[in-house]
Amino acid sequence: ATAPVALAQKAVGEGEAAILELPEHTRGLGQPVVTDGYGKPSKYEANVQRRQSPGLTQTRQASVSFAPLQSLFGIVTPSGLHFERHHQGWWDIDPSQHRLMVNGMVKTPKVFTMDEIMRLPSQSRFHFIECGANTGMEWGNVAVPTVQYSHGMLSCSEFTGVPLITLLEMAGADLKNGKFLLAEGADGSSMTRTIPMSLVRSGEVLVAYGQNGEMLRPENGYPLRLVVPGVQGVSWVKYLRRIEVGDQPYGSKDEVLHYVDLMPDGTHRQYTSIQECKSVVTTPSGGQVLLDKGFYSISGLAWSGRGKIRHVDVSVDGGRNWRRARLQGPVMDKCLTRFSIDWAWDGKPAIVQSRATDETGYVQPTYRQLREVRGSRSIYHNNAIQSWLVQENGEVRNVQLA
Amino acid sequence: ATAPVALAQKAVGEGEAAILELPEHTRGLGQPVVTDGYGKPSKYEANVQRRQSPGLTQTRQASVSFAPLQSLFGIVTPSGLHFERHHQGWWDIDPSQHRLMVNGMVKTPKVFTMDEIMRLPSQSRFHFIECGANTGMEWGNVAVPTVQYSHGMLSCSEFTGVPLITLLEMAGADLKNGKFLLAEGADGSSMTRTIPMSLVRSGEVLVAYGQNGEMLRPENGYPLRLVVPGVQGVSWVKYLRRIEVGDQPYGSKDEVLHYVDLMPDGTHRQYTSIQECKSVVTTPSGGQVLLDKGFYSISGLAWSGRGKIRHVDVSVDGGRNWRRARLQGPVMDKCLTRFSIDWAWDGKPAIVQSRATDETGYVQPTYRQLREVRGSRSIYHNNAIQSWLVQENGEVRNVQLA
Amino acid sequence: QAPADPAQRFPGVGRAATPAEVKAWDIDVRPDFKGLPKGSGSVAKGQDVWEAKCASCHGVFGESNEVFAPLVGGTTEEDIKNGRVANLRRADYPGRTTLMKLAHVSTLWDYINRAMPWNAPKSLSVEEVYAVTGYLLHLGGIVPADFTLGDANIAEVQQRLPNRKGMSTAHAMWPGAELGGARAPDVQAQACMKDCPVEPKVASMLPDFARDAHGNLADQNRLVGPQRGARTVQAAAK
Amino acid sequence: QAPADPAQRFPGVGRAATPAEVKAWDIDVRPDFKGLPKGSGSVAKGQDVWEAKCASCHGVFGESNEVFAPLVGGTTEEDIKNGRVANLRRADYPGRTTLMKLAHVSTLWDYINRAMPWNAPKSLSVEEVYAVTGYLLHLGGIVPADFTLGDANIAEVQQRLPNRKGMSTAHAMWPGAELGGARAPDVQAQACMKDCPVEPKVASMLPDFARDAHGNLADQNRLVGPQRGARTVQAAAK
Ligand code: HEC
Ligand code: HEC
Ligand SMILES: [Ca+2]
Ligand SMILES: [Ca+2]
Ligand SMILES: [Ca+2]
Ligand SMILES: [Ca+2]
Ligand SMILES: [Ca+2]
Ligand SMILES: [Ca+2]
Ligand SMILES: [Co+2]
Ligand SMILES: [Co+2]
Repeated sequence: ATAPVALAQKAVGEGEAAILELPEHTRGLGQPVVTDGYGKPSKYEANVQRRQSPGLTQTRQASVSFAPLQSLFGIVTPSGLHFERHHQGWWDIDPSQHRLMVNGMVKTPKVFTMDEIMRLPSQSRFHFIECGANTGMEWGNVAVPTVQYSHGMLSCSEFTGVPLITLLEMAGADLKNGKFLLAEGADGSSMTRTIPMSLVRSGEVLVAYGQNGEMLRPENGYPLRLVVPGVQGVSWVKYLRRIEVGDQPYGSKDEVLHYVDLMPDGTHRQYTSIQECKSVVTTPSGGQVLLDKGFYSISGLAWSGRGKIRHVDVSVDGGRNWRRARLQGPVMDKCLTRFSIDWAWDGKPAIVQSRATDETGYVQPTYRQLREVRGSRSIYHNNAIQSWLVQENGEVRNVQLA
Repeated sequence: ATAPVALAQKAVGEGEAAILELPEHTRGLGQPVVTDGYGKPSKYEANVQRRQSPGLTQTRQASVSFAPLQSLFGIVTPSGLHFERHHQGWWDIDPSQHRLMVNGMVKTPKVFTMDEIMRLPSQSRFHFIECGANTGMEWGNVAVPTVQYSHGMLSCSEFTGVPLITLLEMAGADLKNGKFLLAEGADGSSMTRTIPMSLVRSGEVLVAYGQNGEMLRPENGYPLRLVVPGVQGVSWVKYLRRIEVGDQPYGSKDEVLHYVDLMPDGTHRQYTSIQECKSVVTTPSGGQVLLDKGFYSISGLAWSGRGKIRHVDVSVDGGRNWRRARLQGPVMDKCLTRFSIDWAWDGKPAIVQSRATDETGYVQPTYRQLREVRGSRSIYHNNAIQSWLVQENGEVRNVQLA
Repeated sequence: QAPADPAQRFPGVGRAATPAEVKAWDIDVRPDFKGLPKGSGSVAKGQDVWEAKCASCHGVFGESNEVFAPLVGGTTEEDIKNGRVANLRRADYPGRTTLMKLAHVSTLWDYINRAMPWNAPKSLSVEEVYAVTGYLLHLGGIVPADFTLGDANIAEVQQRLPNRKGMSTAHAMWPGAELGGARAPDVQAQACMKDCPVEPKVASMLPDFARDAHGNLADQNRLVGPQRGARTVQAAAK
Repeated sequence: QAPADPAQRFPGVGRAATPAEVKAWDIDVRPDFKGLPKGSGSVAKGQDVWEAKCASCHGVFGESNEVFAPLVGGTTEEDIKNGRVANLRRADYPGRTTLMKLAHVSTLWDYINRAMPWNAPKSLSVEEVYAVTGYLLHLGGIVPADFTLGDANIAEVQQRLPNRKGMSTAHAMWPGAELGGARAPDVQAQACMKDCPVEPKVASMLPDFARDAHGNLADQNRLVGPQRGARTVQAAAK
């Protein structure tokens, strides 16, 4: 296998050239302002990209690209690295031509322009979005090498938009009998999902146009998408064109044929929307090589579709003993929470895991616990504890335990 | 002057073409995943750029570009739109060759590589950064048309890094007698600033490499910059190469010759570091044209270098009457806070203002109050209440009141 | 200041949708067939549509060609009687076709109508949608070759779907009580902290021959930091 | 688990800097002249340096050419005596030169040494820095033409800086007590909420001829939303 990269600083004699010989940038004049009216990352960051998993999908328009969680800090996902999931390709839609219709059990069906939606009182909130199929390849066994592919259908942004309830009220929606909503996109798939009215009534669901301070990116639904906090990404309908109020669920393809959970008895669970409490260590993680023995700050992400993270425990011995990790504040509702814990690696094999508990008391399960109830043939909602084996040579491997 | 853009929806007859004639994107197949491993904004967002103020600086390497606050949502500034301020140009530095030295009143002067700094326990926190010269052109009179130029040396990010105190402790710094720190950059200007030890001791100052989930952008100091929460941007030394512990302030050019506040008696205040409590309405704001009478959500940003925002008041009659605005949570320490308030514009001239109060009880002053103490010849630390005149034709003008 | 009535609160924002506009966009069809337009189409016509507009991607018999997941297969006469697809119980059964899972015929109609053909969605006439839906049901043995699917008989066809009873909402993963599911999550783990009763043995790991299946991981990690990406692709010999 | 002593807590992280490394980077010079290297340079030599390496940007007499702000000017013999630049009190005095503000000669030495010439920083020898600093001081009438500035006499020169007493740290904008400034902010506003005693009259506004000084604002605003950017540049006639 791979030899550990030995990059501990060498003896330096009189000193390192990087210090003694002043670099060009210390002795010269740099580049002017506004070389880029919209800037980009350093050229040395070119490895940090979203990526497809080879062979996972049959087409590239009904496909997914994964966010490079192994290289991210904090909780905000740079919009350029936000994971993608398209069913019929992405579009860059002219916002001046985009319309949102509200119909169904309403007094007056309504049409809104972007100009109008952006005039209404808005909210900005940080939320995670996770695809229901995240970690789906790993239900039966280890299938992918890195956290990018195992957990990278996960991102977190500050979303800005109008609470959907505002638009429903403007249309005079029957909020008593209208127990379900249909959200529909304007793309070819015209993605439709039944949206839980309870999250709409609580004001949580946003008709969003903003993401991390700017407009949504085209790949993420520009100019309008639904934000359904805590619920799997497919409900966050992109290119949102229509909301219908109804009294029954809608039985659309991506809630009764896909995004359904196959149970051991052969039945499928439909409308499984909530992304349950989950966490993953991103540093160190699969496919990485530790440079040296010594001190490391183990760090990762925790989230729950049911609320806030209460705490995260970390084990370095495959789950026998656990220590409580530090949580980076602010710990927000249905949002990524960054955790970290000190670790001195002694150079021996170690199995690193994290286990999150949310404010409802729900504890992230092991694979064994999860499979006891759900079997291992499902695709969606795999929230099992992730294990990373740190080998003696410093290489980290994705593993599942007995 | 400019006629109001009349874009209220017209009578639509049978219906609008944008709805009745299904657009191409509803009838076709879109683009595949990973067209861009690192994505970019919609082509319809091309107007949202950082910009120079013509004639403000003599060179483009000792210059500034302003963030387009008028087009931003929430509190996060997209890193591509982060304001720039360079004194000797920006560089894209090879992080594997970058070093940080800690010297001065320490037991052992130390050298750290990026690999090593990134191994240490880190924190991620949201903070605003504001140039001390922000709004500086407006001390005497109105000089610029839009909030981009009047307040755009302001950005806010989630920063990730190692508390500087950790590195000082590793070097065995004399924290009793070492009352001041020098921070020094690796660029041509080798920017130096005296850093308040009190903020270092509290753990607030970070040696940061992360910004909004990814590495710092080259324009913002890649691979390493100091984060000094609440203090003007020039102290957030970019391309950070050295920290020295000392017992006296360092008297560097950009703290005793520039970034000094000229008082009416002809003296200059040196080491004026804190960015005092300030706010500005960004929507609507100077240079914009309201499309119509009717409902608007007035929205803006508030911040304080002394802590959290306690509340923001908004006036639409030039300061005679004020209403308390909604604050978007989480309200964080030394961080932008988004506020908003409902407004029904009756089509008559209106003067829109915001006034922030921070948790110390400090109230953002009017120009009159500020000038009574500081005169009007200074360049730095203009935190006066901003006034926007909404004219009958819908155009918004930057104004100062008597 | 703002009126309490939300319909009045935001003067000048939004307008009434016209009936023609609602008709143009309100295309969804619910399990109770609300939204289903009147019309019909024969299996024979469906076969023509299929072969002209669908088979290139999904295969002539809906069995899929080399790239697409199969729509048809895996269901039996017995399943049609029971309303449960037996193969779904078998852990060794490879893959799941659309018809194995389909619980509401409305889902199929609605989806073909809104999204297929994939590269020309919403190009089919109502008749074509009925016809090709009927053809797929015929390939699954649910309707005979001389059948004509229409709004008048679709409810009867629903009663023959092989997996019409194979679905459940008895879970705690729907927020709110609208679906009448469970309240407590199905998986109930406890958080042991010390000397926990586990045997930390590796049971699954990528085989060595798959090390390079996702490319060179060294190129997928940052060039600085506490670690590097593993070199999983050997540098080409000079 | 981790040792309390921070020096021990992170084994393998960081190394001691060598004396040569500290020497290479520790270039700052403090107001008390800590950090100032031994050496000297004459005004005459300084003039050569200036004219060869500085004057192209700053003007032959430091008065700046058309683009750069002036370094020299605005100070008097009187100021040198008083240690306060009188022109700084005049509201009508245009601009402020470096020498008008300079309170510590170390600042000038340090900055030239680290950052000038702008396009070739850190290229000057110690002698050249002394010399050109002395030359600038000479242009300001602070030292005579036959002066040689050096580490031995720089403290005396400090006592002749025109604005050496013009600076203050008596304010509340330094976090912490190290500078002994004020605790309460200087500006103390109150938050009136109703019928406040103000006359909301516009006193300053951009003149119409400056409407286009920042380009066409219509191009600097998003194309959708509650408002547009004002068209400040007329479309060119066809
Ligand atoms: C150009 C390729 C292409 C053509 C032509 C095409 N399809 Fe599809 N079809 C797809 C793809 C890709 C998907 C999966 C889309 C997704 O991931 O949401 C799909 C999905 C489906 C599904 C849903 C299967 C499931 O279980 O989710 C049905 C049903 C279907 N197609 C029927 C049709 C019919 C009927 C036609 C012709 C009228 C047709 N398709 C034409 C590519 C095609
Ligand atoms: C290529 C142009 C250029 C050359 C050559 C140049 N300078 Fe400068 N100088 C500048 C610029 C631009 C600044 C402002 C830098 C900033 O904004 O931080 C400056 C700033 C200064 C300042 C600080 C003035 C103040 O009040 O902040 C001094 C002193 C100075 N230069 C002296 C020198 C000397 C001495 C030399 C030659 C040895 C020199 N300069 C050569 C462009 C130049
Ligand atoms: Ca309108
Ligand atoms: Ca409908
Ligand atoms: Ca292989
Ligand atoms: Ca080391
Ligand atoms: Ca020093
Ligand atoms: Ca002009
Ligand atoms: Co998904
Ligand atoms: Co600045």
